[in-house]
Amino acid sequence: MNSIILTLVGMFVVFCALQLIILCIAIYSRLVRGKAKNNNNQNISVKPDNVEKQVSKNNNFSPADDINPELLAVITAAVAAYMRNSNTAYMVKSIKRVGHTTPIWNVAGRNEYIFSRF
Amino acid sequence: MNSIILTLVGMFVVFCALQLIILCIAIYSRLVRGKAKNNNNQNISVKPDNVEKQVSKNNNFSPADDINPELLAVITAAVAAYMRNSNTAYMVKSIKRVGHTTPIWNVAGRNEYIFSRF
Amino acid sequence: MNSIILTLVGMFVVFCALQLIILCIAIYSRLVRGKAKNNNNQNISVKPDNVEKQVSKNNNFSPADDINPELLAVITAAVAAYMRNSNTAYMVKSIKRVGHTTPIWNVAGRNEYIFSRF
Amino acid sequence: MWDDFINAIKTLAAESGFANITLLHLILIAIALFFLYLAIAKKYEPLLLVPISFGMLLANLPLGGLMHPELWDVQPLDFGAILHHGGLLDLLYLGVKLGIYPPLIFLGIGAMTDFGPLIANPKSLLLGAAAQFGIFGTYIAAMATGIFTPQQAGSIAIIGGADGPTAIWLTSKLAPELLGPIALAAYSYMALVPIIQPPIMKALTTKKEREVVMKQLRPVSKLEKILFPVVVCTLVILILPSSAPLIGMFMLGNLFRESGVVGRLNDTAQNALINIVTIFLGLTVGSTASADKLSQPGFGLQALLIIGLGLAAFCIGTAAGVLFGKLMYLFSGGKVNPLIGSAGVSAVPMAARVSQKVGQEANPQNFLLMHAMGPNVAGVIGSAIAAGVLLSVLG
Amino acid sequence: MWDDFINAIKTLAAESGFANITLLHLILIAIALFFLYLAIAKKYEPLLLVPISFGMLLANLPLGGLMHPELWDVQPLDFGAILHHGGLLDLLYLGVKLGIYPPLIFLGIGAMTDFGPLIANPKSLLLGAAAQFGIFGTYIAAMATGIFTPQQAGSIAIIGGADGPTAIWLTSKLAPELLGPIALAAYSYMALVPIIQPPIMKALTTKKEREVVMKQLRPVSKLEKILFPVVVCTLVILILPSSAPLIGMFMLGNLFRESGVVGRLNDTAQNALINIVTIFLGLTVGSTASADKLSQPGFGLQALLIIGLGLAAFCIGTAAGVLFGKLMYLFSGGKVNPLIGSAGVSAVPMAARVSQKVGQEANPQNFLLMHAMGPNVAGVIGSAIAAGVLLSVLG
Amino acid sequence: MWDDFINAIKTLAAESGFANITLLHLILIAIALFFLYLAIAKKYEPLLLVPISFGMLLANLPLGGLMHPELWDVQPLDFGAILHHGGLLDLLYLGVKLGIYPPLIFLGIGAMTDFGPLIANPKSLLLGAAAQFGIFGTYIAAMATGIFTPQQAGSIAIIGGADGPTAIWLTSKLAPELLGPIALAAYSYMALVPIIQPPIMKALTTKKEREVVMKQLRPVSKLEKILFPVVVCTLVILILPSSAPLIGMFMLGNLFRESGVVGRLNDTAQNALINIVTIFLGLTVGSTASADKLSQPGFGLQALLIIGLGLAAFCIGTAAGVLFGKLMYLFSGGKVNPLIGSAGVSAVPMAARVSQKVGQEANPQNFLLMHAMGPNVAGVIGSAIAAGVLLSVLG
Ligand code: NA
Ligand code: NA
Ligand code: NA
Repeated sequence: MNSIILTLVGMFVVFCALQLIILCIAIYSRLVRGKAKNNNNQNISVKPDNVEKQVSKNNNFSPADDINPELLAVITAAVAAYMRNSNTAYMVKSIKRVGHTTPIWNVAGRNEYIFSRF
Repeated sequence: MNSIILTLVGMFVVFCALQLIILCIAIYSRLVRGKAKNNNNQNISVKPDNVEKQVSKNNNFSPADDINPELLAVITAAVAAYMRNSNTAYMVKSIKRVGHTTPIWNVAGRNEYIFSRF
Repeated sequence: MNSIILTLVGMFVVFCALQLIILCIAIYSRLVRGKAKNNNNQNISVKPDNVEKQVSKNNNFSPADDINPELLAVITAAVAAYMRNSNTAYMVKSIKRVGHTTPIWNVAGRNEYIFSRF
Repeated sequence: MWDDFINAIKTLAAESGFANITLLHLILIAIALFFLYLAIAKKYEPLLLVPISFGMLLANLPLGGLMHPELWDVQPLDFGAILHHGGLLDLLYLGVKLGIYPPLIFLGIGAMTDFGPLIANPKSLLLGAAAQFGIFGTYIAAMATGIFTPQQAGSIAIIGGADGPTAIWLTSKLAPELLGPIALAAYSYMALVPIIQPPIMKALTTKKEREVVMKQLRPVSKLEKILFPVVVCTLVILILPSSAPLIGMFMLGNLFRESGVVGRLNDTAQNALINIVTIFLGLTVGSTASADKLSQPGFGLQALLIIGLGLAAFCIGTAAGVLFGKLMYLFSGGKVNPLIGSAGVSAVPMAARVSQKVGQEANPQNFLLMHAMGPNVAGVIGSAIAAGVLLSVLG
Repeated sequence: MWDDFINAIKTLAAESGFANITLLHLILIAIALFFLYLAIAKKYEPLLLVPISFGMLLANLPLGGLMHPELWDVQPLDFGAILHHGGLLDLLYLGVKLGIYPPLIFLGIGAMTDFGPLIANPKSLLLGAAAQFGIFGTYIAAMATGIFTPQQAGSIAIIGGADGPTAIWLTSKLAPELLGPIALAAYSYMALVPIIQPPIMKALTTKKEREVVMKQLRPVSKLEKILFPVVVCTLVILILPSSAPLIGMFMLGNLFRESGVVGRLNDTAQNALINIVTIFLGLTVGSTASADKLSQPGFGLQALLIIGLGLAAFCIGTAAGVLFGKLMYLFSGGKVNPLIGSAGVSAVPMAARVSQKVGQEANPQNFLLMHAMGPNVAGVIGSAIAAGVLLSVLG
Repeated sequence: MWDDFINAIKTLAAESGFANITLLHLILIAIALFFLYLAIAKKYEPLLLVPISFGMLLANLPLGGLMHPELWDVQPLDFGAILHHGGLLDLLYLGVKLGIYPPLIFLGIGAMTDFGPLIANPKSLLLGAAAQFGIFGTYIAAMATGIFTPQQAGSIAIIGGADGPTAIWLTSKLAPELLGPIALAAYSYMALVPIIQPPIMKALTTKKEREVVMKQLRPVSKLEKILFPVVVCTLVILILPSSAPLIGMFMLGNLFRESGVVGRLNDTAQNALINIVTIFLGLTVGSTASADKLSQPGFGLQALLIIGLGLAAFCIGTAAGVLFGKLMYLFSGGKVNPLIGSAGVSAVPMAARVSQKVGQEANPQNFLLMHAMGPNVAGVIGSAIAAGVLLSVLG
């Protein structure tokens, strides 16, 4: 096959496939969210299911807020405990997440995982 | 082979095999426990071996007692530290083990494992 | 091949190979350390690179110093929290590393690993 | 040039799944999605049913080429052809067909199993034996239908073992053509144990029997726990050599656990290794339920019968366990609660929890869980032996 | 006896690597060490480049016998010969050649991928499509050089997918003789994305466009995330069955992640399994770049052209993404920042971070990261589809 | 019907292990249980001896069908027959026979090894060389018995390397028929190092020599540690290509560790991967010591000689190391403690601890551990080279 034809065919297929996915996502997202909205209207009391949804709405990815003073203190203490015997003074000036930002769901999952090991 | 014969043969073999296992367990258990009793009578001082046996006798699987107030406080603090930035008030009202109850031996093993990583 | 010849050949090859490695290590070690010394003279301010080198010089493997009172207290508390429901009084009299001594670099790596999971 | 483009698109379209999908594909995709739903939303044994149903989904998207059933219908197998023409799932399926995955899963399960309650009360092994009547009773029923070969009947019967890896191991040897439906039925009914068992248990016992509080189990020493896997493995394999792969690896896993000196291996056996094998096993077992394979006439009827017979197997096993429990109740002078008999079907730890729950309904002070764990793990040994008998006689 | 000793030493010396090393070996060792340096000192995609370059080093120490290129030049492959005469890396290379490793890596990547931003803004899939022009544009260029077969050109073009496992998977099927250089080029350019992309992005956009702050993404429910892998996998495989191994395993991994009921499998897929496979894949892919294999005439020119064409592929893909982003900027009335288009080349998550960085340079209040993650992960799907097209047409 | 039942039981009984067990089976089962006891109760290298002795147990329960020695006696191997007729352990044994497991174990060991003390004091490499005289001295002794082929003698001699994977790797290539006894001897004597070595060390040294306090090792920079695996791997493989699988993977593992940029791979190499391979290797190596295989005449004598020669190998190696240590003591003007020479036999980290302990007995202020780690890890490199020589000359 001519290389230009192959290019046209390839880009056509890629666009068609991804356009089809867009369609499907749009459709099922509408269904899912419509249903969720109905549920919210009907049930005011906070059921486990709804809690999940609310938490997921708080999923606002603000890395700066993620680490609060308490946690900072805990981490600092831990570092200090480990590092004491190297004759250097440390001060934790900034704690950065390594790797990608963690959505709240991951945190929840991690906590469940940690507690399941107790 | 006729299916009823197969059933009789099958059940016969299963019962014989498991009955034989029962016998063997009964025999070696008696031996082991007899020996252990002798040891207990002879040595009053608590050797490592005996400590193990005593701990295993405390193996009473009372999940309700397993998590005491101190641990609860630690866990609550940890949850609070993680969850601070979601604008919700939390109170740890109950902590449930996820999965099956953990015998004390597992706990001991786990602790050894944790400390071996320090 | 005669077994004595094989022995001579074998020991000759082993010694030659390891002697060659000794040579190479000696050469590249001198290069590396010479370069490091130059760097130290030029830059007095502590850059990340230099911090690494300094830490690695503290790599003095003194297991006794490795666990300081604070850490001991933390571990004791953790043990107590776990063990409370077994009717025995515990006192952490000594904490021993299990397995081989950990160089400071491993500790640094482990800490980075732990924090990367936050 | 426009014509070339149109022709190329037409060729691709003709080779697409949309152009080649059949009604049977659609039905099987729907079934796969249904089981995926059960696994995720209803938490029906998700560790196996998620990979199995996803494998079934992948195998029924036409022309994906992941699985080639025709490569596996040859007798003897042509391994060269499998390597040359096999897709990803064909290659991973080698681990099922060569009998590697189920024993490795048993290694991990052994490492997770605590035989303490069984050692403390060895008689509960008999309950694990009695419940195997679910297997052999179902074998009689399957043969009575007249449409299954003895090998197929044996594979269907092993669903009553309530033990997934054993069922997959035996079926892959006796009747691989039924592997998909049998695995799906086995894991689904295992998930349904809390619904299937209680009515049978209540129908066969009096309230007085259900209220029996059993005396606390004696503590079991470390040495007894270490000896157990070695003794059981030696005995069972000497009695029934064909059970060696399952029992041998099961007991090795348990020895890893109890010996206390190989923590690394114990950890890997019950985590990385079993998880990797579970993914491969589930995917490939599910992919055997493909339209290409199942289009032979009469398969629909067979599948329906498997569903019915599998349910019967669980019911018979539960009933046999409870009835034997009643016997022990009589002979022990009322010291054994017959409810722990139903746990003998395996389905660890679900069936033991069901015993606990039904017991507590009758008497809130009744804690049967630990007592039911004995028959429960005994059931695993029992079904492995039963599978060995079926393989010896029918294989 | 002294003579015997001398003779034995002479024999060993004649069989040593020092006696058999050639200039090409030395050049390739130097290249391997150079890539090792990049991987360790410069942190260029070290997870793959450390094993790849070490494999290349091992394969170019003469007579090590770890890899025998002559075993892999036979058509069809003689698996018996490979088992009888293959070295360690030959045997591990079976996993590449049989197409097992790349899908397993996709399983792990799927388990690490969060499609939330893509579901929240599905239109970003189009940016992931547009960037695939980098692949097909490079195909045209490679064919235009006249020294590559269509299969080789397709393998070189897939470097533009900026997705290592996809490139290795396709190349191992179309042009395995180029596997080493293509893998090295793919991973190196992926590491160079922060250097390659910004000038192109700035050249093609106005400051006003780069300053566009996009509105916060809507939250995505758990159910939407669970449905995504099932729907996408079904659709894409129905459209293009040849993409099944990559897309199927990618989406299975993502289902492990999002279903939330198979935490064990999810954990293993994104840790032990993917790491083991990465080690084996890297080592063996690197070892294909051995002097024994590459001594055919003209290979040096081919390698140089691959370096050039690979760079072109990244540039074209970036440009196409940004230009399509400008289109979306126009049609959306200025709501879409065209900078997120460049993330469509994949290179997850590097390309998305580049979009974020260039955006923030133009407007410090501009946080594009999450918006760029959409096209970024869409690019992975897009290149898997493109690879499927190339395999269907050229394979 | 009763007759049918009786006949069926009789058939099963005739096929049972009880009916087919021989005295040799019983002896080997007893030996397996003895080693299991040593592994668990005495903690003799349990990570390997638990799987090895359990594999030996399984292989000697008659008719289990896990291992078929007759499949492995064919030259060349018939891989088709192994796949068609092999049991679980036959299939896993492929990884030993094809030389895959030992290098992967070396990968993990490399990831766990700190070469810092060796780099700080490179001369200790010579002690690791001297101790290899244990290998070659034992080769002379084994040949002198007159009942071993040169290949068998080489395999027995490698016990003196005090390095399990190296011994298994070489034996599986030179004399697979002795794999079981050699592996058992190697790991048992490694566990016995604290008993075997001290008398020899004390007999060959004066108290003054043992009291020598060595000066603190210089700190080693990260860069030196990173360069070490690359340089050593290149040099050794160029000198002796046949050592490539062991040295190559050993140094790759160490590079994973020291490079600091592939933490994931490092973690998996020293955990999941090495543990999985250890389970498979141990089980299958143990299962080669089956009665079916060992019933050939004269095997008992061979096994007894292996026990004796293995012990000799450890003693010779220890003595050679200590004597070379005395040489270094002389040439260094008393700065080197000859006790660190015994650590050159490998047996990491046991032999180094023995040096420390014997040194501290002579002088409580004497901390030799770190100084002994140098020869200790050098011994691993040394035996891998010795294994390469044996393979080149005898293979
Ligand atoms: Na069962
Ligand atoms: Na891409
Ligand atoms: Na050694």
